[in-house]
Amino acid sequence: MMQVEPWLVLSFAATIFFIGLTGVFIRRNILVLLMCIELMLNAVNLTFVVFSRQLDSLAGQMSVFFIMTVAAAEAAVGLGLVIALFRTLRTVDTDQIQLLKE
Amino acid sequence: MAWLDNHLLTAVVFLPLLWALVGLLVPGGDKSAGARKAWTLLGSFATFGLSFLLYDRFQAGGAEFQLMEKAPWIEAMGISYSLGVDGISLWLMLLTTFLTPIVILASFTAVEERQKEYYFLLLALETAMLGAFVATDVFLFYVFWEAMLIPMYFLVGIWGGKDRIYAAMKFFLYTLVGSLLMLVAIFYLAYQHKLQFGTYSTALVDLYNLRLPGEGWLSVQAILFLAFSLAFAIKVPLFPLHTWLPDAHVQAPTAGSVILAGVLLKMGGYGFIRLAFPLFPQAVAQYQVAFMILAAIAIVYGAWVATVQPDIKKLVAYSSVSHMGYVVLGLFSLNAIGATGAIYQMLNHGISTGGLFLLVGMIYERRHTREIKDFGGITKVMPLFAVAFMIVTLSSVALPGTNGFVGEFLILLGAWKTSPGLAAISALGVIFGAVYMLWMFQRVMFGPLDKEENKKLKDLSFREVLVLLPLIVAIFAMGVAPNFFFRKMESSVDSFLRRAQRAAVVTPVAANTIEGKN
Amino acid sequence: METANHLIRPEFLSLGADQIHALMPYFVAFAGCLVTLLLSVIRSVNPKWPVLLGTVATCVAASVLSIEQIREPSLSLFNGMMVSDSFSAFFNTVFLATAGMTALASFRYLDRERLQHTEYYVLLLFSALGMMLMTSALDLIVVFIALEIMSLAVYVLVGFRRADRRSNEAAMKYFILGSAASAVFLYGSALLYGATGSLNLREILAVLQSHPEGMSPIFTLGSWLVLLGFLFKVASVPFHMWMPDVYEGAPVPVTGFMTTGLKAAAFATLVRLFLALGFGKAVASTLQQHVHDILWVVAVLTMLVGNVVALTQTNLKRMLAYSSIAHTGYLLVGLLAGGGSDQGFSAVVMYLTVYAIMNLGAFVVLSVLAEQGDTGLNLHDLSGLARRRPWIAFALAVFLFSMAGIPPTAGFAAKYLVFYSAIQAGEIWLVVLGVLCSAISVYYYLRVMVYMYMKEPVGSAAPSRVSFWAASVVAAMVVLTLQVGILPARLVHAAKKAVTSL
Amino acid sequence: MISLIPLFPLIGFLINGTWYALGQSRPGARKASAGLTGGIATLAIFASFLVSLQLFLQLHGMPEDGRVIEQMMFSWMKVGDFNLQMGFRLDSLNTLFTLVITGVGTLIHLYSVGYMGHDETPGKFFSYLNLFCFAMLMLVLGSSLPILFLGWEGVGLCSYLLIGYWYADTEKASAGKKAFIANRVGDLGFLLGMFLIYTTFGTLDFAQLKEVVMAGGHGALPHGVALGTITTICVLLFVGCTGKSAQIPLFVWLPDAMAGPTPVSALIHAATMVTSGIYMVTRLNFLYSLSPDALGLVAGIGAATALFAATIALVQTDIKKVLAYSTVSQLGYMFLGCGVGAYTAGVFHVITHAFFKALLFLGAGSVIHGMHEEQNILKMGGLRSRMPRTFLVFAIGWLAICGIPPFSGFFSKDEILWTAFSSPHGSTVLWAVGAVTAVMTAFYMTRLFSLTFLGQPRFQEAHGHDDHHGHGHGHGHGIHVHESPWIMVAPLGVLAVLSAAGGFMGVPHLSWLEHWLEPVVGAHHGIAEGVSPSLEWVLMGVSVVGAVVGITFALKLYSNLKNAEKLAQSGSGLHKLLVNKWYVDELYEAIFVKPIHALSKGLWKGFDVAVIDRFVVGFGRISQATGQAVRTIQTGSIQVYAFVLGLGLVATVGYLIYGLAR
Repeated sequence: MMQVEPWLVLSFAATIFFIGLTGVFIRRNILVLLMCIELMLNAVNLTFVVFSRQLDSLAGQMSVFFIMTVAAAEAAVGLGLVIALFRTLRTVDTDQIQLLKE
Repeated sequence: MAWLDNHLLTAVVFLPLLWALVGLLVPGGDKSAGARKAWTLLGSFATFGLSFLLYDRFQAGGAEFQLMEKAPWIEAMGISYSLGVDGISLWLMLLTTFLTPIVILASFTAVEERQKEYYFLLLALETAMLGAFVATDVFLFYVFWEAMLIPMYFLVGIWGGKDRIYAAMKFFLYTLVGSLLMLVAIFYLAYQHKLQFGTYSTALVDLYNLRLPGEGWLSVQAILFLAFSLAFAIKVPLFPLHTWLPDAHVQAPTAGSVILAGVLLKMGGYGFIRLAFPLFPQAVAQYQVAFMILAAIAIVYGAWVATVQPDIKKLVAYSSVSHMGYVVLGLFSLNAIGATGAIYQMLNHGISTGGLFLLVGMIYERRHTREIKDFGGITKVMPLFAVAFMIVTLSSVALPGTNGFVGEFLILLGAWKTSPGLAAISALGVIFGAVYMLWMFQRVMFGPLDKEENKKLKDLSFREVLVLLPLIVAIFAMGVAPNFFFRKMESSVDSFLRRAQRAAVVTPVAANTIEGKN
Repeated sequence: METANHLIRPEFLSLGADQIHALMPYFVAFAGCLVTLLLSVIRSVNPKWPVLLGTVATCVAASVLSIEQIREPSLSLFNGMMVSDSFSAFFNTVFLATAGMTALASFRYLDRERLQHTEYYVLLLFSALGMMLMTSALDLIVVFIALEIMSLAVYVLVGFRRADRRSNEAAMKYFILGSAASAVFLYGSALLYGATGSLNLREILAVLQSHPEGMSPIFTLGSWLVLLGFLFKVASVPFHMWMPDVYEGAPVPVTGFMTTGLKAAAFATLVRLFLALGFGKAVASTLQQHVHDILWVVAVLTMLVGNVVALTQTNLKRMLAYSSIAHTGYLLVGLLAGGGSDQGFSAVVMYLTVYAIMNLGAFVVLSVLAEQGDTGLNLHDLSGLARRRPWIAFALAVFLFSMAGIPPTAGFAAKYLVFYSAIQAGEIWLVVLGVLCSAISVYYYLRVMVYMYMKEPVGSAAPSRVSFWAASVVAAMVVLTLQVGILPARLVHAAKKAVTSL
Repeated sequence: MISLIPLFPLIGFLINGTWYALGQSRPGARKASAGLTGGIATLAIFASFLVSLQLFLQLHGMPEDGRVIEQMMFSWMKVGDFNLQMGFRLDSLNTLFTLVITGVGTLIHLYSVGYMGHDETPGKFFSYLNLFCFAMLMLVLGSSLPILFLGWEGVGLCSYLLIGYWYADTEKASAGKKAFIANRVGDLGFLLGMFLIYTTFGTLDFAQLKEVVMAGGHGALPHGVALGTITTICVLLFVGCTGKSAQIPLFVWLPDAMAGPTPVSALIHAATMVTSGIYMVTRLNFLYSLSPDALGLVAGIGAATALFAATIALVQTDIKKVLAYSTVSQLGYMFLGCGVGAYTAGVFHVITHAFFKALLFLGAGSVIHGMHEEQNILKMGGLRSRMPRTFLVFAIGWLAICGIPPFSGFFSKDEILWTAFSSPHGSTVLWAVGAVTAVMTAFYMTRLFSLTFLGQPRFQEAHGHDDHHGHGHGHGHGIHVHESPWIMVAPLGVLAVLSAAGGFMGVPHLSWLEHWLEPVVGAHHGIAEGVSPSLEWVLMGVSVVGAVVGITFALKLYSNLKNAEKLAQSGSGLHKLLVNKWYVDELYEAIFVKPIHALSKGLWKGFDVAVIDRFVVGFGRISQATGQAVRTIQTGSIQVYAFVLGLGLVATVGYLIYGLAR
């Protein structure tokens, strides 16, 4: 079995996390933004798993389950909000959502 | 009565506020104005009466702080509700309780709208002012000090003149900025007490014992002193921090101006006496000359600028800058003569400038203008007014026999003992004071009565005479018998000086002697 | 499988009587959530009254239970994942009271705005429950879950005005940025876990203390990201951008709830995290110094930006949003000072309580003043308010003076305590900047006073009636603001008590 | 007992003042008559004259060394070791002043009853007049400098009030203000002098001060006090004198002060108030005598003023202005006397001057009254026959001031001239200046006299005898000149007698006055080395001849006005300079008033408003502008928000990593 270096996976997770984060500030579509957030959460999950494995501790892996659950709830709420928003604004483009400013 | 015996100060301080709160129950808006006026006036008289009890109980030469009250307040931080009165605050309190009924009486016709709030605020303001004079805990002092701003802010902002909002804002912010830095210094002091004595305390008598490094221009003492001084100098106001005053004075309603000049400005001087000097003696010695120079500038500058004012009220406001410069000069002379003179001048200024504002208010009510050029020859139609105006003017120019002379004479003499040169410069105020006052008087009261509007002016009413009479009596009484006032002041001035002159030998004597005396 | 054994301990499975007692507020609150949720689906009668009553009853009952617990000793719960101590009990009281008051004060507002959906109350209760759990959590994952319980409920509440574009927009912004921040927090947790092998705050601290030579960079990064998640929630500069928009877009009572409950919860948790990560307590290291530096700058920026931008605002709601940022700044000063002063974090606790009181009051007043669709909250709409509605104007004046920190109001006492402890901690410059910023703040608070008291009334719109409940909430807050301002000793004492249990 | 002296006028003031203010002042209220109010006032001052007389006699009966009556009433100000008693001390010096003040005062009060008979507000006038007497008596009776100062400023106030008595005339009101302010300038010096005395000697009480100063023995400096200090004190106090006694450079107010009613000019601006400077210098002679420099200054200023004012008086056409400049000039004389150490001579001249100048002023008042408020002497003439009684008394005054023996002026003036020459502090120059002044005095007084009373009338006379309608509308219809009523003439008579005979109290070598004043000013100082006593007679002769020459020349010149005009034209530049009073007012206006006014305005607009306020408001503006700037970041775009968040994250993390790496 091939041994994967933990730091490699961690770096990978970190990269994904930052891709997600960067996505939040460059993408305009709200649905994509939701996905970016999922991306960040999953990067965290990956990190937890790696640490869990490395530390030989179950707590990390258990956390992943909680996070996944919460992420699901979050997505549900997020999508609900997107729908509500779309109903009133007829758009999911964040550039169009700038009523509140300054 | 037993309660009153032990809590006389609390009673005097909070009576006006309580009275005002009850007064809120007087129903209706401006319809029941008569009842409201009567009630408020009665309250201010009651306070005045009660303060006489205070005068009676206070023993000249007794303990430094008398009629003390102390109750724990915020124990966690060593803050206590502690009150005490000494010979200096005694008179300032009496000045406050004396002026309040006068301004209330003077407001009867001047204020016609929103009387409920107006009279409430006046009495609330009285409580805050009295509180600041008797607080012997810095936290408590600060609370009263700041609380004063609120009623004054509304008095200026609601019942003031055309630019009232600008003036109210300026007044509030100017004074606040100064006092906030004082607050920081208070924190520091309180913390130092904890460090040096192991307990929390913000009581003055405890803080007096602090030993703070005082060498050099930017020592701890000096910085703290400057922080305190900023607050007080703004309040006094000392050149160049005076520019809020003309605006606030001019825009404020008459009562506001009187209280502002009569009592609020005294807070600055009082703050120097109660806090800045005794807490930071070395810094005081260090900055003595600097402050005396500023005071001398204030005296001359205020007088000069007053000369060219087209608005009577503004002229009086600048005259306040000049007069209060004397106070600072006297205090920083650091000798008994100067200090006594300064304290006396604070009382004088309350009476005479208060009187001037009342008089200006009276003609403003009649003519709705304060521009000097709109007047002329008023003596002809308002001879009684002219008499009163003349007397108050003379008090303002410090004619011997009036109160103003005693103050200025002692201050200049005291200052001369410390620095003849600065005293001589300051004494120029004697000349310029006469210049601006008499010139204004001449343009308003003398000359031909050539304006149509002025020909029908009514002379003082009986109520207005009642307003002015106590002030005029006070002007002469204080001019002829200052000793009556000095008597209860003397030992307090001594202990003030003793503390303020600790610069040379820093010995922790204060607290022991106070308790020892009791 | 030692770790598994380690996890499954007998006390985890059984709850002792004292633990049940300690958990009662949570149980009651949770039960309240469920009951009101069930009540709201009843179709036969209009559920608004029962739900309101249920909500208020829940809040009252739970907060009464919490108040009692302030005096009780700390108790570790659920295998150390939670703790019931004075600190959490104190804040539970604050959250529950805030939620209850908000519910009461919203009732007529919702009627007027045609938003009377019972989910509103349920969501309030849920978010309160989330706050309670969050402040008592000792495990980062529990913190996260509680945070999400709270946040998800609040996201929905912010967007509660479904038909309103601004409300939707606010909710969306809040949701996106909030989720991102949660993710950042979570990532930080993961890194901490990696660095210390534990997600338990006490254990993390223990690890930290056993390594006086310093921790790995991963720890540093993790702890900062964890803190950052909460710095976002409390809206400190530069993580504050969401706040004005959200505050403006949300329905007024929700904004009130957010500025009070949510901010208190986030700060309370921040205090716990702060302590757990070794800041504040005497664990000196370069890391401490660096985080201190960053927080110092953040605090100053927060005070400054909050205040100067508030100066330029003409909408009251948005102005209060910026002022809320400024208050975050003062709280950060307290946080920075917490470790170095004898007052500890009690100043922060005190300030949060006072801020909750005055802000709740202010927002209830705003909800009364607001016209259909949360309009009519511009400054000039307040012109002559003192003539039209003297008591409302008076109440708002009291709250604003308190926010400005003018004695004799609670705000002054709180600010005094915060700055005083900062001086003790040696943060003199921070205090000087702080008081100067608060001088700036006075200007915009006073400007409201100018409109209310010194300008002539405009228009002649008949004032809407104030509901009895909203009025009593406002009255209570006015009384509290003045009472705490004049006699702050008890609250100071309680706050001290709360932090000693940490 | 002493306190009664000022008390009576004070009571008179209070009665008249309160009555006027409360009862008569309202527009349209009935005014009390001059007879009644004047009666009260006259009684008050007369009572005080009686007390003064009685006290004088009491003093007279006491042994020479102990001629002091003291009355300490209460402590005025007591601060630490500074204890100021409110008290009076009467000795041989001020008893003379009280007699003059109350005596001449009574006469002038009496005269005023007639003079102010048609005034609108006699109650006010008499209350002021009484108040003045009160203050003046406080001034001379006070036992210490501050009390003297109390009176000093008090008389200044009354002077202000009375000069501006007809306040509706802006010019008159301005004159009052000018007087007050010029006096204030002097008072500044006085105040500082007092302070220096207190810090040097530790007391302000005259008796104690004298004791301290004389402790070192006669003529020696007190221990530990530098001569410079004493000189400074004396100069500072003398600055006060230049204000009050109208000396260079502060004399400018006195001529303007003639705006007041004529009795006021007589009482305040001739007989009493303006001499208080001499009183003070004499009172403090023990100090002045220690400092030759100070004495020199006093004498020099006195002589210069005497000459300077006399030159202006030469060409004035307003009857009162001439008298005013003559007063300034005579006051200069008195200072000249004091300045050469001849305090007695100074005081002597104060007294005789009080008599004859009061007489002249009141006479002038009578003329003005008779001429219906005409004051220009060029429009008079020939009044001799129309106002015979006034003519007679005025003539006596004229001769007295010219220094014709045996009228009083001769004795006092001569003594001053002689001492100016002979005293150790004196010099020929001082004498010469005095002598020239004397000639000029004789000239301009004769000019005045001649133009007023002699020759032919230069005004249109009205016919008919409507005494009652005459007042106020003389112009256009011609003037009906009438002699003044007895109530005015009678006091003139008394003063005329005093002017004629008053000099005999100080006849050279037999001087009662000198002896009487010895306890205060010390024995006669003798004469300087190298001056022959016999010169006294020579100089006396010279001065009399000078006076006669002056008189004759003037009589001759002004018998025909055309000659005089020709003379004026021949020296038109000088004439113009003199008519315009050497342009001193204009000079002061240009170097003090205008620059300070401009500066004040500049400071107000340029510093208060432009600098301080701009700074304060600017702070607010900067905050606001920063707010606006920061606000623009808040674009409303989620991306921007997230970006800022990310930026914060990266920056902080970066700082941490950088910090750890270091």
